[in-house]
Amino acid sequence: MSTEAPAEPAVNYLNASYGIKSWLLTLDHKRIGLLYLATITLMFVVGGLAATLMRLHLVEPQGALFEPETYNKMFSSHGIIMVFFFLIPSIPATLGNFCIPLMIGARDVAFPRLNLMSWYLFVTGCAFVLYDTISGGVDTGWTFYPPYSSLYAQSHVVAAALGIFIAGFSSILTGLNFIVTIHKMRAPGMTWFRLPLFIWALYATSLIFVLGTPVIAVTVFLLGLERLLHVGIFDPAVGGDPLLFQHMFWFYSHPAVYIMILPGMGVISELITAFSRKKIFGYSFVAFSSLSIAVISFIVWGHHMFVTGQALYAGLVFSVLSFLVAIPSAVKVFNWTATLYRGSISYEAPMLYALGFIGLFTIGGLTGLFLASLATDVHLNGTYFIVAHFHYIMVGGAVMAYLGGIHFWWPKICGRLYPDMWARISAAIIFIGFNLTFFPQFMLGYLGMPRRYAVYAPEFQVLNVLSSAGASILGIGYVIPLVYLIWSMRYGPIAGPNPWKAKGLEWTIPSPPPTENFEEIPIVTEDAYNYPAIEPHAYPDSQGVASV
Amino acid sequence: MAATHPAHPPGFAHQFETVEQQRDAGHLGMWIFLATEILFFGGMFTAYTVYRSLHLQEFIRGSHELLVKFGATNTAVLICSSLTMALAIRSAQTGKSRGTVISWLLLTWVLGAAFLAIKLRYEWYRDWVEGLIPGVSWMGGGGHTPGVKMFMCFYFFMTGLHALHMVAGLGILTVLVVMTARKRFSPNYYAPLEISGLYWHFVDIVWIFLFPLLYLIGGRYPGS
Amino acid sequence: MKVLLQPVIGILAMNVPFQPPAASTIAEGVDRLYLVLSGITVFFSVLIFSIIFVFMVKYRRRKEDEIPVATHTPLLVELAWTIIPSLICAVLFVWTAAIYVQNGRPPRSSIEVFVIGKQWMWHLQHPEGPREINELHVPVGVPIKLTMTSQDVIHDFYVPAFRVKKDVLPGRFTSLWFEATETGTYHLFCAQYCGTNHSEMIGWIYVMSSSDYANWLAGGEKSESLAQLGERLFSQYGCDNCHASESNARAPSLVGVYGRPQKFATGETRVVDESLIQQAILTPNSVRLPNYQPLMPTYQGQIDQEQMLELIAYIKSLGSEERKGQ
Amino acid sequence: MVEHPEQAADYHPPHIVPVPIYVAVFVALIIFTALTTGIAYIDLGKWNTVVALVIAVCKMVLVVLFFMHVKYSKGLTRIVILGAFFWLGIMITLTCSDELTRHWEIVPQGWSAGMHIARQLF
Ligand code: HEA
Ligand code: HEA
Ligand code: HEC
Ligand code: CUA
Ligand SMILES: [Cu+2]
Repeated sequence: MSTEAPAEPAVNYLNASYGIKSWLLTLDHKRIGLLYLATITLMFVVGGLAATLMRLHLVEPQGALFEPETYNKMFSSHGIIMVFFFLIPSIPATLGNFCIPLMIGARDVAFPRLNLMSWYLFVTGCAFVLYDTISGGVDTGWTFYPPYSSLYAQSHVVAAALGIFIAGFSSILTGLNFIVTIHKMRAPGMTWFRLPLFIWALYATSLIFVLGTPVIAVTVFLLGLERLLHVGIFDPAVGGDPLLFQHMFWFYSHPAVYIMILPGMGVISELITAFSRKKIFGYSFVAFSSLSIAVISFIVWGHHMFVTGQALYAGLVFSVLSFLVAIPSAVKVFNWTATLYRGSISYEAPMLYALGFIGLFTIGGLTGLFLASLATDVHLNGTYFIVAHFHYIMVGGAVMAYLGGIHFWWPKICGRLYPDMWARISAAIIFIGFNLTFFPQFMLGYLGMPRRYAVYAPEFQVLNVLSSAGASILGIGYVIPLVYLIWSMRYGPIAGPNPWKAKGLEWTIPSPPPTENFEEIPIVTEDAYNYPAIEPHAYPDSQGVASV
Repeated sequence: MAATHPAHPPGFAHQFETVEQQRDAGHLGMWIFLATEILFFGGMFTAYTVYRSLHLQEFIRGSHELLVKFGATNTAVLICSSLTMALAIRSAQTGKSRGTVISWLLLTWVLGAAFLAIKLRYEWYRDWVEGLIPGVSWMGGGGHTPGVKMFMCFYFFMTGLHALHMVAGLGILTVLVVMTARKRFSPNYYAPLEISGLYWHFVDIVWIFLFPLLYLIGGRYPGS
Repeated sequence: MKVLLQPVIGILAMNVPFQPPAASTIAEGVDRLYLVLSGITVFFSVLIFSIIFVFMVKYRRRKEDEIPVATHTPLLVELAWTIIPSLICAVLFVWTAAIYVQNGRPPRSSIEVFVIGKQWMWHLQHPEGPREINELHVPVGVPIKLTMTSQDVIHDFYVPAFRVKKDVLPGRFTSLWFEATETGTYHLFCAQYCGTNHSEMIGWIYVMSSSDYANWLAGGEKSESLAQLGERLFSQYGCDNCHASESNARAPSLVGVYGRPQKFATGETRVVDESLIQQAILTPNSVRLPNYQPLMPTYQGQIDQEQMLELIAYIKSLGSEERKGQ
Repeated sequence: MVEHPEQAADYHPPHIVPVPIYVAVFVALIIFTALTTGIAYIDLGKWNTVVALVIAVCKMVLVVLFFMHVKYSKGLTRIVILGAFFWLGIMITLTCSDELTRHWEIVPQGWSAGMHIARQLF
């Protein structure tokens, strides 16, 4: 299809106007996506630096670097920044913003002004949290459990809570915008079942944004009031119940973990199909599993509270529902794997990330079953097993998907290619470093090492040192893409509209796209991932691969 | 159709293909926003429900500190304002004169302001004087056990949040009045009016629940 | 360098344990479930990884313009891989629920021990009277029921060797039970983040044979009694009003202070020993600490020597983790 | 020309509600308000709360259907509304399923009370 010589379009969204103002006041979804990308990268570096220091500290049982108080502030900032200011907005706000209109054939999102406003809210939230980190930090953990956070902590809890509150509204607006865009802005002929699965995933994510985020906003609002006025909402001394906070917190924060993974799953569906040149296996199953994950995710939150003295039957219900939420994830994993079958698979860097994702997410997800299971959770709760579980999903899964997505759409974003060799090398380094960092933590957890420990018993040292060694490899793995991606923005070879020969509306327009995206709104006449394929009966004895 | 729109109709944004598409998008957007609002207030209601069940007697005693007559009056005031809002939109829909639309809007504004005034002058001010505001002016004694204080907290959080929404609503109404005066609306284009109306009615609905849940707990009959 | 070599040496020496000691009646059932879950995880992970690997090799792109063979989606396959995991999950749930429900109820015959968590130590009180701090002596083979509450924030009583854990909540009681099956010394951890010294809110569980336990009850008291009396004084004189926890920021926590080098407002550094504690109690102004207001009243003339010894013994007992740790 | 997928099927011209309907709804709302206030002064025991809530729900339904034009709008809007309430229901029900079924004693206050009870226990 796209045989024209790679050439950069003369006027595109990047060079259509110049100057700081043209960026800070832009209403173009593509530019807003890039604004998010810059902000989020900054937050990731801050959060990652905290993680690196933590791992260094944990090399020695009595703690190598900090006072316990400082260590506590490190993991709290790390958790808060990584969750609320990096991973939750990562894929939706950057790749989602950039790609949704392109993929559904629209000129922009439904409400460009809201979109810009949501970025400003996000930046404000970031500012609060960075201020908070610099001016003394917060030491409550990312979970903010009262009464510690509301009455005892001496640190800057309110600033952090305010940051989360504000960033929450940014999420709500993004989610709202996406839902309306997906409902109302699709190009003619782009029916629901022709949508790329990335769009389905973002739609499901947006549902959680919209229905869950308000609750965390109220919750931290109440927490802030309690802290400022000492009025006894969660304080047991005056009739409050600290566990009510946990219920309200997890009502949002459990679905939030699917905010973090669903977009990643969407990206993986795109990558797998593009690099194996195949239609996705079981399109509607993958699509509906996104929705069912979004819905079920709202009724499992009590699994974070198994050991709080939760009522027995509530515990049983939450446990069975947690097992239930694993099923749609399993369906996805199997469908992705089956998509590879008889494909034409190539190994550009995004594909390596995608394959890494599938494997690591499987491990992370299956270890979630250990936690959903009441009896084992009693032992594993509050230990490094949980730390390992969620890093497998969030770093091994979501961050891998994010990086894969960035690499995949990078040529579209800036019109240039990055050095693929370096990209593959760094993907491999990340994979190795990651496993070395977090696998030992499963063992630590089972051995009983509690999390959030600044000092620990000497018998845990060996595994901790291994983990720290892995973290430094992982850190290097993350620095390399940072360098070559920035390099490629100026010096990379011109990519052309469709370097991967992928399907999808976004690949039919020039890279970088013009501000209006489509000269003429396209009319869609085919399903997603409609890659050319030979019907199997045509070659009864073929090995599954044929060429024309 | 695409890039060759002739002249844009008023208020038409470039990313849309048709006016109906824009109108639909605005509607859906507002409804989704209201859904988030339901869950926002809903968080409060959840906490309220739990504590009310845990401290029912004290919540009743706290509720008896409130003045039903003002609560009921304010409910009526808000319902009136909802009616005037609906009529304002209707007069824009049916192409009534700008003056009519503006009058209805202003009437709505005045009713909203009256609600806030009553709330401030006859309720919160009095609560302040009588030391019923936890954390601000709280005169513990007088059998004011923790549960009562908790009730008053919820009373102030919930009505306060509601009042904030009212203030925002008044701001929106002001903008609408200005827009109407500047001839922005016609029977073909009045989406901002309609969407703001949804918001205004929603705020009314919140109060419809706050009234019985805060003022009428356990009834007001003798011996309750 | 040594630090870097340690993991290598550790692994070579097989110094890394793979399983925590299993020393309660509950542990075995939990471990079996854990093992099966690990099996499932390994099975599916290996399955997925190897399928990916095989496909990667077998279906690698051989020519740039190659066109793959179409595959279709048989409903049967989709159903199979929805239903099989569902069945596995159902079995797992029933199994885990059975263990959980069974472990939920303490046997009638349990000995009840009262636990109070506070920043950052554990207070335990035996029915027979002895009170302990950060350590608990229990007889083997007897069910023990802990009734727990917290003085300040949420803590969590966690004994990995017993596979038991339960949050310790302020304003509420929660309970936990176990029956130890092996004598020995086991970690007690606080597993719910509770502030600055969360990681030092640790202790030991001593599981003793019944005869040792009886001896401990009878004889142990004498050696512990000083500290216990001291503790009573500590609250009687209101010391715990200020020294209760770090969080009130009025006074330093005395946990672990004994034997630790302390920097004073004058700039000098001294190791906190018996005499320094005495000096602090009798003439607080002579040992001012930086960062604190000179709030502490003098107890000159109120506290006699006997009581002083008891207080010192108590304060020493607060800092006893290091000793037991080794 | 291919229409936009949802517009084609769903587009309705805006509905204009007659004034008498608005007025009728308004009157009903005012009556309900009077009713709910009045009933509070009659002793119905536990039913006071139930009646108050039922009336509030009725009022809400009236506002939503007529003032907010949901009676005349399309499926999607209704799904959004029902969805939101459903989610709220989930939150309240499941929270209460734990909070209100825990049987645990309340410790009167703080450390000393805890110790006091401890002494009574033994
Ligand atoms: C992106 C983030 C993310 C995701 C997607 C998940 C997914 C899952 N999580 Fe996890 N979780 C976290 C992030 C995440 N989690 C975090 C951050 C915490 C800790 C919070 C804190 O306390 O700080 C946590 C904690 C946590 C707990 C609480 C532990 C405790 O505190 O005691 C539990 C308990 O049930 C749990 C379970 C699960 C389950 C069952 C899934 C499932 O969705 C997983 C489903 C996936 C699979 C099952 C793999 C694919 C399937 C196959 C390959 C087929 C085979 C399948 C079967 C046989 C079933 N998680
Ligand atoms: C998106 C979520 C996310 C991500 C990406 C990460 C990434 C990492 N996390 Fe994080 N983590 C959490 C979410 C996340 N974490 C959460 C929610 C908690 C719980 C907090 C709590 O208990 O409240 C937690 C807690 C947590 C702990 C447990 C702390 C404790 O309980 O005591 C540890 C310990 O090892 C850890 C380690 C790491 C490491 C090594 C990485 C690495 O992947 C990070 C790698 C990134 C970089 C290194 C930065 C990029 C590179 C540069 C800036 C260049 C310079 C750096 C070098 C050259 C080294 N994390
Ligand atoms: C009104 C508050 C208050 C009371 C009551 C109080 N202290 Fe102190 N205590 C302090 C402060 C403040 C310090 C820090 C030293 C200073 O600057 O005065 C301190 C220091 C100490 C130290 C030295 C700690 C160190 O790190 O070197 C000891 C020991 C001590 N107190 C024991 C006691 C004992 C025993 C009692 C009761 C008999 C007691 N305190 C009662 C406030 C108090
Ligand atoms: Cu106590 Cu952690
Ligand atoms: Cu969860």
